[in-house]
Amino acid sequence: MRTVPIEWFLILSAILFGLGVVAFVFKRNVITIFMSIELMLNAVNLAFVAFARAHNQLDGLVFVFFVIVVAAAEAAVGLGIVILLARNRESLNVERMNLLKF
Amino acid sequence: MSLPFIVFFICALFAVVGAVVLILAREPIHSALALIQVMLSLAVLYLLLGAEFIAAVQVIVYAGAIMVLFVFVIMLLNMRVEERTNFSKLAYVGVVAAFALLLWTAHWLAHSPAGRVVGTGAGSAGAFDTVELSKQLFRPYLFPFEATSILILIAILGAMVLARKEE
Amino acid sequence: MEFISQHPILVASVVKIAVLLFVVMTALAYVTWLERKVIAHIQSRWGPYYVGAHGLLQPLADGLKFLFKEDVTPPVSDRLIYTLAPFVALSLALTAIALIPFGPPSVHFPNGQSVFIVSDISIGLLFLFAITSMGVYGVALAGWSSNSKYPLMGGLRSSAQMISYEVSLTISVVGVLLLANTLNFNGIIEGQRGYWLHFIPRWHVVPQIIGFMCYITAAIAETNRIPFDLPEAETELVAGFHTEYSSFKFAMFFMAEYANMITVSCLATILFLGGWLSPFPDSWAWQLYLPGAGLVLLGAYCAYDTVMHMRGIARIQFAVVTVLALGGGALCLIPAVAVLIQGPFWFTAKILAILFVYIWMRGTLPRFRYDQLMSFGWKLLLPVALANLVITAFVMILPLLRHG
Amino acid sequence: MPILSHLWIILALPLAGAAINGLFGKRWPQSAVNSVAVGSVSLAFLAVAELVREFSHLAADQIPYVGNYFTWMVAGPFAVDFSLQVDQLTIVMLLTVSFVGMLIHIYSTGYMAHEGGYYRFFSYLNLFMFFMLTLVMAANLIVMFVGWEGVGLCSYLLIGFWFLKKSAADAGKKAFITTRIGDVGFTVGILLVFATFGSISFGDIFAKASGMAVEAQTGVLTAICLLLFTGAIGKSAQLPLYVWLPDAMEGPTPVSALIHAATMVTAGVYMVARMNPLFSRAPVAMLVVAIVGAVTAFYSATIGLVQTDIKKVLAYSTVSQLGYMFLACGVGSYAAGIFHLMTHAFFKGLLFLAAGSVIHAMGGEQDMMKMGGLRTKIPVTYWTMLIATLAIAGIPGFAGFFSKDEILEAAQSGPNAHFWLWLLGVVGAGLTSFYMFRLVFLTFFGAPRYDEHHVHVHESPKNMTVPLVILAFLSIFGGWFAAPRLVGGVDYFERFLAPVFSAYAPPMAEPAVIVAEPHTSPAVTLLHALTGWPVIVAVLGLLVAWWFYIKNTDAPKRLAQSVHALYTLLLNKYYVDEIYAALIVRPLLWISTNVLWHVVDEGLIDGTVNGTASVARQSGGQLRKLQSGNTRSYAAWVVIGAVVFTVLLVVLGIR
Repeated sequence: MRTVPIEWFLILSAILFGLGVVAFVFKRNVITIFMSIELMLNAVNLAFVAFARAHNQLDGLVFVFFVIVVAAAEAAVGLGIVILLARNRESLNVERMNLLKF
Repeated sequence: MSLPFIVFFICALFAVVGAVVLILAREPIHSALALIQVMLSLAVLYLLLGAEFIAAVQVIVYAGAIMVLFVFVIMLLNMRVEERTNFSKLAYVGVVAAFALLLWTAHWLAHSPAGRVVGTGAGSAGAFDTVELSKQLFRPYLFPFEATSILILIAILGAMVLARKEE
Repeated sequence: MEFISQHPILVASVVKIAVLLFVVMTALAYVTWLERKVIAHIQSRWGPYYVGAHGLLQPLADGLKFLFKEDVTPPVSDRLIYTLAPFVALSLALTAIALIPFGPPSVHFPNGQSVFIVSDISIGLLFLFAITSMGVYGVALAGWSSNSKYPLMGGLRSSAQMISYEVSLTISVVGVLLLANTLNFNGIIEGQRGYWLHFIPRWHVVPQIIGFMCYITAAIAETNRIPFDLPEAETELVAGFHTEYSSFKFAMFFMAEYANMITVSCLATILFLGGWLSPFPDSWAWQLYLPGAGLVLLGAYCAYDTVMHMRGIARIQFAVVTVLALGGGALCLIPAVAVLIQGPFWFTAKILAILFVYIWMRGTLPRFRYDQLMSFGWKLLLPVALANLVITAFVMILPLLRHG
Repeated sequence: MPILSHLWIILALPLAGAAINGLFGKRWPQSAVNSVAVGSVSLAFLAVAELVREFSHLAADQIPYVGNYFTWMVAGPFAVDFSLQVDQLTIVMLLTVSFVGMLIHIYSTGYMAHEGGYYRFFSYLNLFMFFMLTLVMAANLIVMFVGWEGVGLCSYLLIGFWFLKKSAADAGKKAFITTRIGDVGFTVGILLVFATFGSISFGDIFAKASGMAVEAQTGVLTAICLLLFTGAIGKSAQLPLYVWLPDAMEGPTPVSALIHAATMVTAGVYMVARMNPLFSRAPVAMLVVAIVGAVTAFYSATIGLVQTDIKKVLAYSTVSQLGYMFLACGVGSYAAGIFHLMTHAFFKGLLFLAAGSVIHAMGGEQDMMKMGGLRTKIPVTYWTMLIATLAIAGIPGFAGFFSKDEILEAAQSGPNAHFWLWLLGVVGAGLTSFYMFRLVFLTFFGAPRYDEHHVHVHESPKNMTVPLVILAFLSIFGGWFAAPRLVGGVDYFERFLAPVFSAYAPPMAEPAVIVAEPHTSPAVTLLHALTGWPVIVAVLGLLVAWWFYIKNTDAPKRLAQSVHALYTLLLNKYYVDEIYAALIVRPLLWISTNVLWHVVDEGLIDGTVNGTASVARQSGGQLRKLQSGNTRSYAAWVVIGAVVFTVLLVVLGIR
């Protein structure tokens, strides 16, 4: 049974990351922007796991673990902020939140 | 075509489609579902790579907790179709740049000479040993581990402070 | 054809899945029957009685009724998700069962694949949690996609409730994991073999009694059952998240709920009650014949009933039941078969016991208020589960502390 | 041997005192500050006494005893240990410094009692003691240099103690900067020493030096000695860098007594004596030292003749006495130099303290022309000051006589003696005796020239007079170590110091120990000594002063008119300050103003700074536009940046 070469996983990870970036730049809703960040994190995780497999070392997995934990914390706080935003402003469109400028 | 290849292609397809949908969807909830799809297919890929534990954690924490939070918030704020404003022309430049980076990276990886990425491919040597992973986590990485726990604590407090209604 | 010969594992798995699906579906149906009967008797009523003898055909009738109802989809709803939600709910609920070992791995096919479990993976428990954690989506999406007030609130409530109680559920289980120190179900069960003082089974329920209670409570909340059935609190929001659903989509939610009940009961059995282990020492040979004897007694009662009370078509139906029971009993009295079905028998017995407790609670307890629910989950259940975990861990490391 | 094995204790005590007073003294009552300051110094003195006792038990080969405490800095071959050493020379210096220091501390408690910044004064004073002791106990040039600069710092701080008075602040600066000039030479000298001997610890230097021949002409040793001597010139106020010392009188009188008479200014002499193995091998340098010393002795004595400020007179006499010490070293009789250093510490310290007492009594008046007739009013001060004057004038029987006599003897008959050096010394001695008695007569005799209704003359308190008495006692008997010499006997002081100066002495030059002719009988020798030129000129000076200021008091004025030019020249101190101002200060000032300030600073530096600022402002004004407040554009910027960097990374080939 032939094995899937690691490069393919890396390419997939790269594609996902790029799409995440695109989403990050394109989306206008705070929460979807948030999601695109999560997408990028996932892409990076995939790369981590792929490398861990490539070198047969566990450190990559440990990093993924940490990334997930941090993402969880980030989601908790970020969503709190989102709720606060929604409570104080009528719109969640980032383009309407441009008071902080020159 | 052997099983790993089939699984890989299916999952990769699902993931990419999910990501694209995440971008194109106009309703946040659809984006969320697309993201969940991406995450689940990634979990399968982790299984393919032999990282069972990570796959499970991916599903439990990401799909089962974080995304639930997202969906929950979306429901709570009852978000519908996001409005299409366009104040930033620069964003398109960014998109172009991002695509350039993306394609270029893919190209670079695809034409990478053998040995740039050492080691065997997926599905070859069996699964990673979860026990070993835990040892890694609790011996050499103990300090970062504790640090993350502190981080979580802080995040909890922060979330509470943020979400509390000031009376 | 040669594909089959090439992949025996695949074939065996498919067969097992098919059988399991059939069994579980039937079980679901008859759990509803059981529930209605028990609650009826608790309330001193007869319960379903007319469709078949003792209403035994009631589930079938319900199923047919659901099938032939008109499938209404609200025009303002989000069609895709509206259709997706029930499938998510049911499929997840059923997938979970694929990880449950109904019997010892010692019983296996010629190719060494265990008979009583579809997929025996090393971190089964984690995967089970992974799947159940996804269960929220069915409810939440249903509530959201109906695009109407009550379902939305029901969905919100249930997702909040599930997130909250999932925490306690997981933590209450970790204590057992510390004792078993494996994530594999069969491993956990094997770890409970043996006896204290030669008659108390070494089940985790004994040291982990607090964990067990926490687990049961959290499990009831997870499955949105009384007293935690806020999502479908008729008095407040018509039928909760599935108010808008009708016909077979509704049925799927219904089945999903009962499937979840069965899953959590299985989990409780495996983690705390020694899974397919028998409560009696192996030295007691007569326990081999308990299943058979039980069935024969059931058959005898059915025969008596048939002769004395049944009239008309019901009598014929009941005669069939009698024959089945007696035949099954006779079959189970054959030693070889008796050995085979030991595991499944005890497993099923324990599940039934837990299910009975579920129904019993539903019959007796009133419903919580929403804020009570939340404060109970976060301020009482979670701390207790945590304390249980900490104490267990401490006891576990005591020897290490003593001997360095 | 508690102290000998822990030499650092002697240093630690005053340092601790300084630290405590400096940190907490502000809130403490004067009594507490007193007890800390005086206590620490007294303990230091006791420690020194104990050290002397232990030292007397050391075998000859254990001397010098070196205590090495920690390696201070290491740079390649250049390694500096913080090490202290004890030998006879150190012992003499230690005793002098710590004892006089202690007395002056006690005196200060009375003198400064009504001053502000009391704790500050004593903190500085203790700090000075610490650095001075470091200086004399140092076992290598670097540690010595630390002490050297430290005392300079303390002198600066204490001269400018009344820093609100501009003249005081300026005087402090003047002292600091002038001595810096010398210190540059000193530093270069140290470097040259290291370059030559590859070490800066005295032991190694002397060991290596003893292997070198005496330089007939100039050589590296000469260069080293001259450079080091530059430092000495600055620190010990010799020509041409003496100008700071008279101004230093702006400081409180105890400071003038301790730092600018007894201890610090003699550091240069001590250094020359300490480096004697090098100087002995550089005759040219020796000659320079001798000439500078002799000329300074005579020159500043002439200035002292006409000064009317009591402290100024003493200042110039200090300069001239230092000149004598250098003369002694220059002519090769280091022992005599150190001897005079010690006795001078006694009587000049006493003079200053007495002068301070007088000023105290006169309520701050320093002009002798406004004094007079104080003899009866402040008897203790009068008697002690008279004793000190007799001592410095070199009247036989007093401390000054023995030391100065030795110096002149060495200048006359010692190694590298020279007639002109001797002559300058003798004339200077006469002038010294004259202006000192002039001071005494003007101050204590004749009719009061001050308004008796406003000034209420009163004797100083006990804690001021007691030190005076003790020092007076020392000014009489402090020199009697050398007494036997007069009758052809042994000079115990010289014999005590002999090991230091003979150990590494060049072979041919035998140390000038016995300078008396052994064949003559003691009586003849004594008579010869008592009727030598120094005594004659001293008595002469006394008589002249008596004639001028007691007998007919208008003689000075007439003389001043008759030789008016000379008088004004002296009165204005040979216009040295003016000359320096014209030759050095103004050009420097001009360069600093027109080049450094207007061109370099304003043009280059400010231009650069302002240019940078304006560039930043301009670019900021443009970049500000980027702050659109639009999150998406920020995100786009991030992405573009990431892309650029990745591409760069690969283009630069970092894989």
